[in-house]
Amino acid sequence: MSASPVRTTYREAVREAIRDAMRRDPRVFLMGEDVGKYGGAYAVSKGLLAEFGPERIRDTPLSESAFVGAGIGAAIGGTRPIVEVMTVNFSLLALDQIVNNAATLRHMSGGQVSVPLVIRMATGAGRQLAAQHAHSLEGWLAHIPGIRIVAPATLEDARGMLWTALEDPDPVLVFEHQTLYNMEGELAPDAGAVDIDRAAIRRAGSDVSLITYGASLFKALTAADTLATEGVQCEVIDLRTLRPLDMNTLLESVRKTRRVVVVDEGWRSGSLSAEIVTRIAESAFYDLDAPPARVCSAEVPIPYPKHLEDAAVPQPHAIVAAVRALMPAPVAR
Amino acid sequence: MTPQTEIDHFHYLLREMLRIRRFEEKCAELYSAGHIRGFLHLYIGEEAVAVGVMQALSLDDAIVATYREHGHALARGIRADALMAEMFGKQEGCSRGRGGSMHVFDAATRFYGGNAIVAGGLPVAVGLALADKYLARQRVTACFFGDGAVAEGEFHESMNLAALWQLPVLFICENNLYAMGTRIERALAQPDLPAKARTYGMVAETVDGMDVIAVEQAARIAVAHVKFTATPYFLEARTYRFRAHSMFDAELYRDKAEVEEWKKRDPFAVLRRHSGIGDVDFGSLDAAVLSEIAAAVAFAESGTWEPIDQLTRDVYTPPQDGNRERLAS
Amino acid sequence: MIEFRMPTLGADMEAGTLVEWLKKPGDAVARGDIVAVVDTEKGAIEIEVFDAGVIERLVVEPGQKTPVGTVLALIRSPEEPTGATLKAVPPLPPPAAAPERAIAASSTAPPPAAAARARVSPAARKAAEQLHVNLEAVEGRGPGGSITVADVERAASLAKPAAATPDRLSGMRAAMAAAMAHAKREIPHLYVSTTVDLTPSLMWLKDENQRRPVTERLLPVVMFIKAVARACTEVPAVNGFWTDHGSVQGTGVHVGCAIALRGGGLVAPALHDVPQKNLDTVAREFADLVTRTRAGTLRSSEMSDATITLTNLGDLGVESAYAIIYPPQVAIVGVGRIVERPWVVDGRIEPRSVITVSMSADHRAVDGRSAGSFLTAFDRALQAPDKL
Amino acid sequence: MTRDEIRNAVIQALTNIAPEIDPQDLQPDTVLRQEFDLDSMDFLNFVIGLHDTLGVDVPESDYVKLATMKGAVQYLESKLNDRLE
Repeated sequence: MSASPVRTTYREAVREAIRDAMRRDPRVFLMGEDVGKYGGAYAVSKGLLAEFGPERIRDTPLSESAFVGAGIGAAIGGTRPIVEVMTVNFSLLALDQIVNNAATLRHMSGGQVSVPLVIRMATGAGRQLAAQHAHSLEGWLAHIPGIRIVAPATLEDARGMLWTALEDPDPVLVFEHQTLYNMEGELAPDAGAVDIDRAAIRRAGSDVSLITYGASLFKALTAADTLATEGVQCEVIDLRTLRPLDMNTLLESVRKTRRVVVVDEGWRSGSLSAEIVTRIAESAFYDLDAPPARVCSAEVPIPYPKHLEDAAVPQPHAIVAAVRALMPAPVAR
Repeated sequence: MTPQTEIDHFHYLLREMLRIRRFEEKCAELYSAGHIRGFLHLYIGEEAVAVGVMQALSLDDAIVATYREHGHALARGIRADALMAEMFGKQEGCSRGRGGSMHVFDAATRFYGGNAIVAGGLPVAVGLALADKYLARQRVTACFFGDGAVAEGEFHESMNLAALWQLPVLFICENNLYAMGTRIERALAQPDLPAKARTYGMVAETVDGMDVIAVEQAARIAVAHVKFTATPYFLEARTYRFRAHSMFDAELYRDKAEVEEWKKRDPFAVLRRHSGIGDVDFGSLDAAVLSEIAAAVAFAESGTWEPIDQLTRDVYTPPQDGNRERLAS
Repeated sequence: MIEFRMPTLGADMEAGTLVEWLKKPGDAVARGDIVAVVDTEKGAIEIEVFDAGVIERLVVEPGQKTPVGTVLALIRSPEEPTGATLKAVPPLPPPAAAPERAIAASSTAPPPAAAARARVSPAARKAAEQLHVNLEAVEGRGPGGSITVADVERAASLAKPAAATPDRLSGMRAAMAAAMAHAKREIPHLYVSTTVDLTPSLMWLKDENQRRPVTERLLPVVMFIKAVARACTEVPAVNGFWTDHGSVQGTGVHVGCAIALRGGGLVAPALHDVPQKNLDTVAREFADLVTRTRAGTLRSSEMSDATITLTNLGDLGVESAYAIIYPPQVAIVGVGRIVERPWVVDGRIEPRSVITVSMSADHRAVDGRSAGSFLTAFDRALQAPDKL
Repeated sequence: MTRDEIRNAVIQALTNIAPEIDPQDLQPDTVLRQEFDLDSMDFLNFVIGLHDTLGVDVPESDYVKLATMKGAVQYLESKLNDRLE
């Protein structure tokens, strides 16, 4: 088999992850709105119905609470369902099932019931879908004990996180940023399962720690390149897991660089970035050389026009400005 | 059934209903004295439904119930002392004392809980049936809920999904005419529940929920249907709760006369008329049940509080045992 | 007698108002009978009795707002004679309140409010302490003119390379300063001093050292330690502590010996039970004490057991000084440098080696007479070095 | 025993007592007690150190001869030569 990497897209990597899981374990099946005949709202499951049949690629009626709850019941009942909620915006209709059942049953039953369920959701803005289709609510769900939250940004993670999530005996929510599906890149032909416990340093640097996840990762990397031309070396960290947070990796980096900027597409108030900055202030206060900073979405319903949508969500120039504000006055270094 | 086994069966049904009645009465007393806290919803008056349906279910069938689930738990075989300890919040309780009255769980008898969210259990029951169908297992999931749940969106979504995918789930609606304080006519445009169920293309029947023998027969038919056709079934049990919705309820929404009227058809009276069980037998059964309940209270009172350092236990599966439970790779 | 109490009918119900009694004393009641109506926020609720018996007495009158758990009526159980004594059945006490250290509610104390002054980053503040940089003198080039680590390091490199003292020392010196200031303010110091002719003991010492190998050579300070001990046994008032309950006698005589640390700082660990030890033992233990003090391996008991302290300022070239007492001790003896002075001996003036011995005492525990008699005892002890 | 060996022995004895002493600071005429804050216990240990390394027994009366570096080396050199004759 050719060892050279394969040219592919984030979407195809996710599809391959589903196909691989379904081939490896008969208990695994996919359930969600338009995942079968229609091939998936983002065409992730195109072709899977033909390969696996309607029993295992199940189109659901538009009843998020029922089919997410059914996913929970089926997982308790011995199968390994992958429930696709078209976007996080629709997950609000299933929040009761996710929070009151999936996240709670194990603890509340004294450990007698576990829910080995995976729920995949698209998230984030950037496609001019306007406020009701542009939410970034993963931070909400990262607040809930009893579930795990992961955010694959790279092709390797899109391909590798699903299997590990399926093997986890507790519910795992996978957030795929909708602007990433078309992202092209290279993937090893034998790319397989990856861990879902640790953050990853995507770019090493010594001056400031840029902590982010999902689609914002690539905006942070762009910003880091710009800053490098001004002699500022950014360390870009991809969270990969939003709950639990891999604080060891974050703190180690912040203790080295002494400066931190968190980039989070959620709204600032009560966001995931607020939690990360708080934990850094609690554990690395005496290592900070400048106040921690955040770049988040403007606190507005995401507007439809492109120029407004772009202005509302974090952009590379905002990240660069945030970093510059933390650096000492320009002097020959 | 031969006459003797029939008499024995009637004694068994009476005793099961008595266990529920005395257990719930004791809970009311313990709640007033402050031993049981939080919310408490009593099943007094509806005993025939749980006891009747449980006769039709086998051990590997699953049950999903509501916050008024003490009767279902006892009839399903969860021990009275474990249940009472759960009422007290002791760690010897069936859910380690963490769930309390509204969250009774027992993996051994596939009792997947009370649920404090009205209709919250329906989608889960549908999912359990989905797994059975998917894994080709001939089992039934019995889903108990009240007339209040019928107005929830999840009722519609679950009924539709179950009928659409032809799943082996038995929906049992305990229609006690009141959703907390709202009488059914003031909540549902279509209060005829079987008619509503049939619109989903589902077989639907109704039964007198005060007559345990009638409930048992109806349940046996329903369970057989679900098990052998692997399709859903809707059974309405018309019943009545003699007590308030919960302990803190002035019952302004119904008048005393209606309660007295229904009390004439107390499930015990109905069964004794049908079975001829006399006062002597009733008295001895009652005595045995009262001692069982007293022992359960003693067990609960001597129970222990879960240590604070166990607070986060079971939020997630502990790494060692659940550690990435290997899927077939 | 059974107590019928106001029941708790709901998670948030604290009290109810009795509307009316449906039973009167003498009425028989069975389990489940409705005996009264109680008004609550949710409306009037009929309350039932759980015990069979006969109403003995109605305790609460209608119209009163009554907390949950209050006794409303007394019921005589069937087999009890009338007027039987009260058999109170207390309700189960609620579970013990979760101890303050509840794990879940993890709270971190907010950092103390920073006083309004130059904005310094936490990392810079830490670096400044470690590099002994005075922050006032640092020019901040960080964001908004704040002082950063780089600014501190730059300032440190420009300044004279200060000897790097171990961190432990600076902490200790701060603690010492605080104790001294407290002692000076709190303790009413009494000062006395005298001059002691040291010639006889120095001559004895010279002979003694000539006969000894160099490793067992004796130093004058050892004689002073023994002399202090001797004087303490004669004037016990100076040997002990001042506590909230007044002066407390030292159970033994443990002489705190002030030892200078290399690079600054003074510690006065105790040399225990000096009266019971001969000069050689004291000499050996003193040498060991100095070594361990400078190596920082003192035992905590040595740091706290001293009942009186001797500070040998002579070593530092000071003739006499009035030291500050180490609380809670009540006295400190200062011995000056050995100097040659004209001294009248049998009417003739002769050169003599003398020392000035001063004592500061806590006047609450030690009066002038005791202080004076202590110094004379100290002097007398040094006149007979062989008996030390 | 050459003069340098004696000088090293003296430095060794001094640094045992006061590790922070920097040999470069040891000019011939630096007064050891003042420069390095040596109290009577330190000086006794210094003398014991010389006794251990050079086998020389310095009586208390000769302490004053060891006041400076130069003086110490000369004194010790003479003491060692006496022993050789």
